[in-house]
Amino acid sequence: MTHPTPTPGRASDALSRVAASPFRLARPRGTRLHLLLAPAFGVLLLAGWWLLAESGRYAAFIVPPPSSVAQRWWRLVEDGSLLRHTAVTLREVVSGLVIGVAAAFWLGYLIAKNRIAAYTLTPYLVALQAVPIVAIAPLLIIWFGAGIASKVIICALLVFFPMLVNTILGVRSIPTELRDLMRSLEATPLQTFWHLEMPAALPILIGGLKVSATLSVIGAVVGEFVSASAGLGYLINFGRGTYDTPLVIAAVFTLTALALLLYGLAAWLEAVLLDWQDAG
Amino acid sequence: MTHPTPTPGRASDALSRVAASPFRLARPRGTRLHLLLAPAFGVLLLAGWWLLAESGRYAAFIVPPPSSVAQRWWRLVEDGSLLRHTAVTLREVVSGLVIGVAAAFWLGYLIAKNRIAAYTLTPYLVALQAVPIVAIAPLLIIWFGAGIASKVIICALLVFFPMLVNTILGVRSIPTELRDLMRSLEATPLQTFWHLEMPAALPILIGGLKVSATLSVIGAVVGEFVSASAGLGYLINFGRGTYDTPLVIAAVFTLTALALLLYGLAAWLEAVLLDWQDAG
Amino acid sequence: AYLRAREPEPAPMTPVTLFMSYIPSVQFAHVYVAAERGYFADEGIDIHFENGFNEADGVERLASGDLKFGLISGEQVILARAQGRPVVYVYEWYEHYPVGIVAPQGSGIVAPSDLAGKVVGIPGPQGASYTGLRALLKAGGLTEDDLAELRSIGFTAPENVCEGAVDASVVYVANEPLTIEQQCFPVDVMRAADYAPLVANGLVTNEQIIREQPDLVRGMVRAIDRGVADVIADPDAAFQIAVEKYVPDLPAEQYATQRQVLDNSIALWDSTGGLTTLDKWQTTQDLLIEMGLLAAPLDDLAACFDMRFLPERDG
Amino acid sequence: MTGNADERGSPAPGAPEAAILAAQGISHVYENGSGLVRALDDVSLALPAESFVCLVGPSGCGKSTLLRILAGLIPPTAGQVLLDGQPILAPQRRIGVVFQQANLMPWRTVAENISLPLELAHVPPEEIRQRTEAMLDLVGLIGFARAYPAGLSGGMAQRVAIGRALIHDPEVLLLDEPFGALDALTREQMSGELLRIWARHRKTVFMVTHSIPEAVLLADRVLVMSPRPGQIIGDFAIPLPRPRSLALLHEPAFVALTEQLRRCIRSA
Amino acid sequence: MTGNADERGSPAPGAPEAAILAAQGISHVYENGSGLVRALDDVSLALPAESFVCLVGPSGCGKSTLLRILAGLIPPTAGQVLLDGQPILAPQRRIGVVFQQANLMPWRTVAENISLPLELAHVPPEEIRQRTEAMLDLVGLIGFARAYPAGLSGGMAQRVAIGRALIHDPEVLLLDEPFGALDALTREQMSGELLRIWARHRKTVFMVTHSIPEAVLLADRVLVMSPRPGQIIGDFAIPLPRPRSLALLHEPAFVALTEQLRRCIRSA
Ligand SMILES: Nc1ncnc2c1ncn2[C@@H]1O[C@H](COP(=O)(O)OP(=O)(O)OP(=O)(O)O)[C@@H](O)[C@H]1O
Ligand SMILES: Nc1ncnc2c1ncn2[C@@H]1O[C@H](COP(=O)(O)OP(=O)(O)OP(=O)(O)O)[C@@H](O)[C@H]1O
Ligand SMILES: [Mg+2]
Ligand SMILES: [Mg+2]
Repeated sequence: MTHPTPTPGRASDALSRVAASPFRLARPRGTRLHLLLAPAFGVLLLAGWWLLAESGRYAAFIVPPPSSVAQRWWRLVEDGSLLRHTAVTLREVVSGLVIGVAAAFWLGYLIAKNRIAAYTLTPYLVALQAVPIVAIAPLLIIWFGAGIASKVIICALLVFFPMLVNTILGVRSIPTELRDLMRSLEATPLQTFWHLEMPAALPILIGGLKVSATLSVIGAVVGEFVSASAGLGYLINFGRGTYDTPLVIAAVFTLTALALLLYGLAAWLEAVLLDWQDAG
Repeated sequence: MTHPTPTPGRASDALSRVAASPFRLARPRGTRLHLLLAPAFGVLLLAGWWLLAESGRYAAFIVPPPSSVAQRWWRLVEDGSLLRHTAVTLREVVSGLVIGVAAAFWLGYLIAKNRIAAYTLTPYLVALQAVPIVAIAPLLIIWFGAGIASKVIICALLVFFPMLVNTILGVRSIPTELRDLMRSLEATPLQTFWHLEMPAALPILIGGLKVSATLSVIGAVVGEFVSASAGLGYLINFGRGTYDTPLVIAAVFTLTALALLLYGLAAWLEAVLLDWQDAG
Repeated sequence: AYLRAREPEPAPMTPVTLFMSYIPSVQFAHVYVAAERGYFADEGIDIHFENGFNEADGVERLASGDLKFGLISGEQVILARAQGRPVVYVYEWYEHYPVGIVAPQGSGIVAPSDLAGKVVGIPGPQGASYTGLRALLKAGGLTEDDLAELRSIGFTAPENVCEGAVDASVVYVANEPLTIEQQCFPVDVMRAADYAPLVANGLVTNEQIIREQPDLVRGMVRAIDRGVADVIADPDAAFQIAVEKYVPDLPAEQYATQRQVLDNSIALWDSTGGLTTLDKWQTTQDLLIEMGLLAAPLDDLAACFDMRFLPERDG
Repeated sequence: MTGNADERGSPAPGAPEAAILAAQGISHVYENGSGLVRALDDVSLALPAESFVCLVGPSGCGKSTLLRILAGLIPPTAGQVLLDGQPILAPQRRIGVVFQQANLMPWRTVAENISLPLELAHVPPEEIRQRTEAMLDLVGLIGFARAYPAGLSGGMAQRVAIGRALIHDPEVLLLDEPFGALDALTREQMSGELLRIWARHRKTVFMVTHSIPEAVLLADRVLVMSPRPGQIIGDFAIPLPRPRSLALLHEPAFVALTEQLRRCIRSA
Repeated sequence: MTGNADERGSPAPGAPEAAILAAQGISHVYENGSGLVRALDDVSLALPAESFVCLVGPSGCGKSTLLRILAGLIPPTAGQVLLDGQPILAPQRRIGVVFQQANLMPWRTVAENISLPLELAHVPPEEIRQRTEAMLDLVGLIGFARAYPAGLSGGMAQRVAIGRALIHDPEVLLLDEPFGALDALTREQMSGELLRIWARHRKTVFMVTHSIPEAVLLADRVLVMSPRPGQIIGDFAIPLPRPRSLALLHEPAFVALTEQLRRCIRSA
């Protein structure tokens, strides 16, 4: 926990507060005003967009006005197609995220704990990250079919690496002293995992999860770009193919909402699991 | 530092060693055998590939034998085109990496230190990650031209997020006690940055850098997929267009070598800057 | 003999970037030849080529003025204009729509009606491939529902056909069937162009250029047309120019194949001087409407193309 | 070796081979970036069952190193540690350790930190609750059961660590300056508690301390270590009768023993 | 307040308002997950310039909290701290702090940790080198200049922290149990050094300690704090002549003072 630097007049101010109630907090909680910052900034961005569209600097087909995007989005909602495409993408995202994060976690754990695994696997895992999906698209489609499986795999591939690196980082950052404590208590590997490694590595793990959750959305979309007939990525491609810029933007906004949702879940997990970080 | 668990017979064994030289290390250095693990695994993978290609299960243009890829690669080397394309991609990668990592670092630092920035910017930075490059490719090219600039921007965009998240994580993980120490010494913000925040956050920062460095390669390639007439991404596309699978694989291998190089640099940086972690 | 309106004094060279939505390829031999033989320079044009990989990107940039010229598929012009993009087709390069459906020889898929109950691969339900497919289905009296499955497979048709993952697949007829035949087995190809006259690739610019720089448009059209004529007249020389200077990454062992690709392409080209006709556009528009890609007919379909810049040419 | 455990009715400690925990010819060399540090040089000692042995010595002489080696946490460069005559290959739950740093898990509350050893030993939850409660009481932290370590004072954290080491009732206790961060009063209370536990539950205690009076007050035997490389240079039996009280502090026998020890340390 | 600084030839300390550092009506309340903790309750004190004041009190009573508030590191819930009569708004370099934990930077060697304050004050490198060397000598760590904190014993780390606080020669020293992890001998050496520095450089020292004899041996004045919420319940002038030596330990005046203090603490 950090303490704000005292400001002039603060002490006497605090004095009077305490006089009234001796059990006041040392650090009074702030108001909830900060929650308005992001929406306020959003309104600003929206206004900027609107001005740009109105200025005539760009043709309406390149920078369409927010209103036309809103209309298009509403149409998508009404005819149910937004829900359908979002559901498809969401399924790919969730499956890909779960598979990718799980694989990264276990491999990362293995690598962090086992030098042989580290020396053997690391170069190949790094190399794998540099393989463009399109280059292996034919194999992916032949092996996993043109259905959801290939998209899930692509998403999992994208999600894998940040989680892997942060897992290794997190597990390696655990203080030796606490490991010694667990050893002196004859903790089993499983107990060490649950009672020491997981909680100690958690902050860094969740950092990795945040990156992965955000990337997973793009992962599914990349998969849909390779081949798809439904999903938000398909919708974007379709919009581009029919020069329907409002549709493209509406789909992109839906995607970003998905990413924010997943990121928000990770942040919520962080807040719940790491409440000890700001206690005391 | 970790101590290996003692194994049977080890104590007396150590005894005789010390008898010979009382200044032997407590933890004798291992041999360099571990450096052979990765190549050995590589040979295994190569053998698997070769078997798959020889089996005749897939047509040669789907799974070409390693030999034809090697030949193709060698021809690319001989006629100088590999060097040319690699140089193009490398320039994009390095510029994109530098810009993306620098931007992520400064923004991450700002967000870690300033709650207003955190609440205002975070949702938009997350949302930005979910915007597929292809959806904004025309705008990027209109704004940055079809030359190297747009590829660099795309690479920077891809590289940005993992570095951002790890910067925030790293700066926030700095113990309050050390901050208090710096405050009690009236350290300026710049001094706090250089003498406390940078070194303390470094392990996590380098974790982010490792992910970013690896992703940067893909970033440049994605940029080249949008439009290009040189670079390894272009070469991959060209190979796909002419069903020259050995060319595709040769280019992918060169890409992975690039990624390994960058990752290796980050790992080397880690070893040099964090030598204190395994001293003592 | 070419009629040239030479200006009194040589004007400064105008730099022009020509957008092509594919990798450098012998299929673009005509512009390579025109560049190599100075046809662009003759028109005062300093030509540059840009290889993008998405046609829609190119159209957007043409419409915004970021690009002046591109080699673009005709139905894209209709779709783009429907959404307010002021792009115009000024020269027909492909007379025949380059999309078709390929199936292993002996599988009995030789006519559109044979597709009923089959699994057909397609890059995705959009773009030129989809247009071609729909034209063929329509000719066979089928709808998508008559297929066992229309499977989106991206640009992996040869792999999927060779592996037998699909019964047939939508392809670009100039090169993909060739790949399958060389790598796997003989195939039958049905060309969309044989069943429906659709507008195919041509030179596209925007209304502002036409308004403000008509001479530039005329020059581009003329240079490209000379290139087309040269390639048709002497494909071997054109091929040589293309592979030596413009497609340097093509290895020699691919020359034979690519030479065949060039021939296949030329067979689709417009050998008549770049003229397109309204009925082709009408057919294409009808098909697009039927496909649901176009909500309603364009107010002025004829505005999609502008044939005023065509040079006179001896057949 | 002098037996002072009479008041507990235990047998007099026997020869070294009867020791519950013994170190034989322990040497240890560290590497620290700039060179080698010889921490221990041929240290042997034996802890008879149910004895209370204190170790004193100058800062940095290798006391903590020896304690960690005895705990099985680091393999010595040379020599071996025997538990019940068997070389130990890994840390044993029978040996409880209090580290020099409190070493708490920041994500666990005070109560959860204290109950950790019981959880790991699969003690039933209800019993855990009761024993934790009792231990919280013993270390004087009842009101802080649900506080996190970040909100503890230095001394409170150290008391949590002591509670954690005692709760699962290990036979042997290795304590590394357990009372270093405690004020005189709390220190007296805690060491009183320790003595009571030792006497009642027949434990073997090996304790590093900085306080000579404390060592004399608590131990059967005080070992003195030389400056680095650490060697045992003094082994003093403390023949004071038990139970001992603070009143001893001013008795001549006590003062003489502390003076003797002080001289031994100073001479090193 | 009793002046014992005569031997240093300094003026007798004046009234509280002449104090270099003063606390007025300090109260502090923490929040810790499960509730509020009243750490300090209306504490006032004044440190006359060049005085040596010790603070003793039970574990967890708020000593470290008071020290951090005096250092300007945490703003108190109520009350204010005056440095030279001015309220302090932020930590001052004039005030040197030794924290209860060694608080070293693990990426800096021993020498680099000690020289940190000089680096931050832009002292020329050559001077840094010399003063660091001298300080390494003073804290007895010459041979460990290039070791990293991970390779130090508990006491060695604490000595590094002491060296770091002394090296930039701050006017006021706030020390939180600086000798807690040191053995008796080193402790005596280090406190002797501290006294010498205090006398020679005319510093003001405020020190939290757990050892009553140490407080009496070093201080002009010893403050006693009550259990939480901390209040100053005793303020003892130590009228022993200076320079003082360990021989004092057995003098009746000394014993009487310690007994008096002990009783005060016990009564709290
Ligand atoms: N992990 C380590 N790496 C390198 N050297 C170490 C390590 N731990 C301890 N040392 C060195 O070993 C010597 C003995 O350290 P140890 O911690 O055993 O001392 P100690 O007797 O416990 O001292 P103190 O009373 O100060 O705690 C010291 O010189 C120290 O620098
Ligand atoms: N950061 C914090 N958050 C919440 N409570 C705290 C915090 N720091 C200290 N406390 C509480 O304040 C009280 C006083 O703590 P402080 O560290 O000042 O005690 P102390 O007198 O220094 O004790 P010790 O001698 O054990 O070091 C304790 O009850 C402690 O639990
Ligand atoms: Mg120690
Ligand atoms: Mg304290």
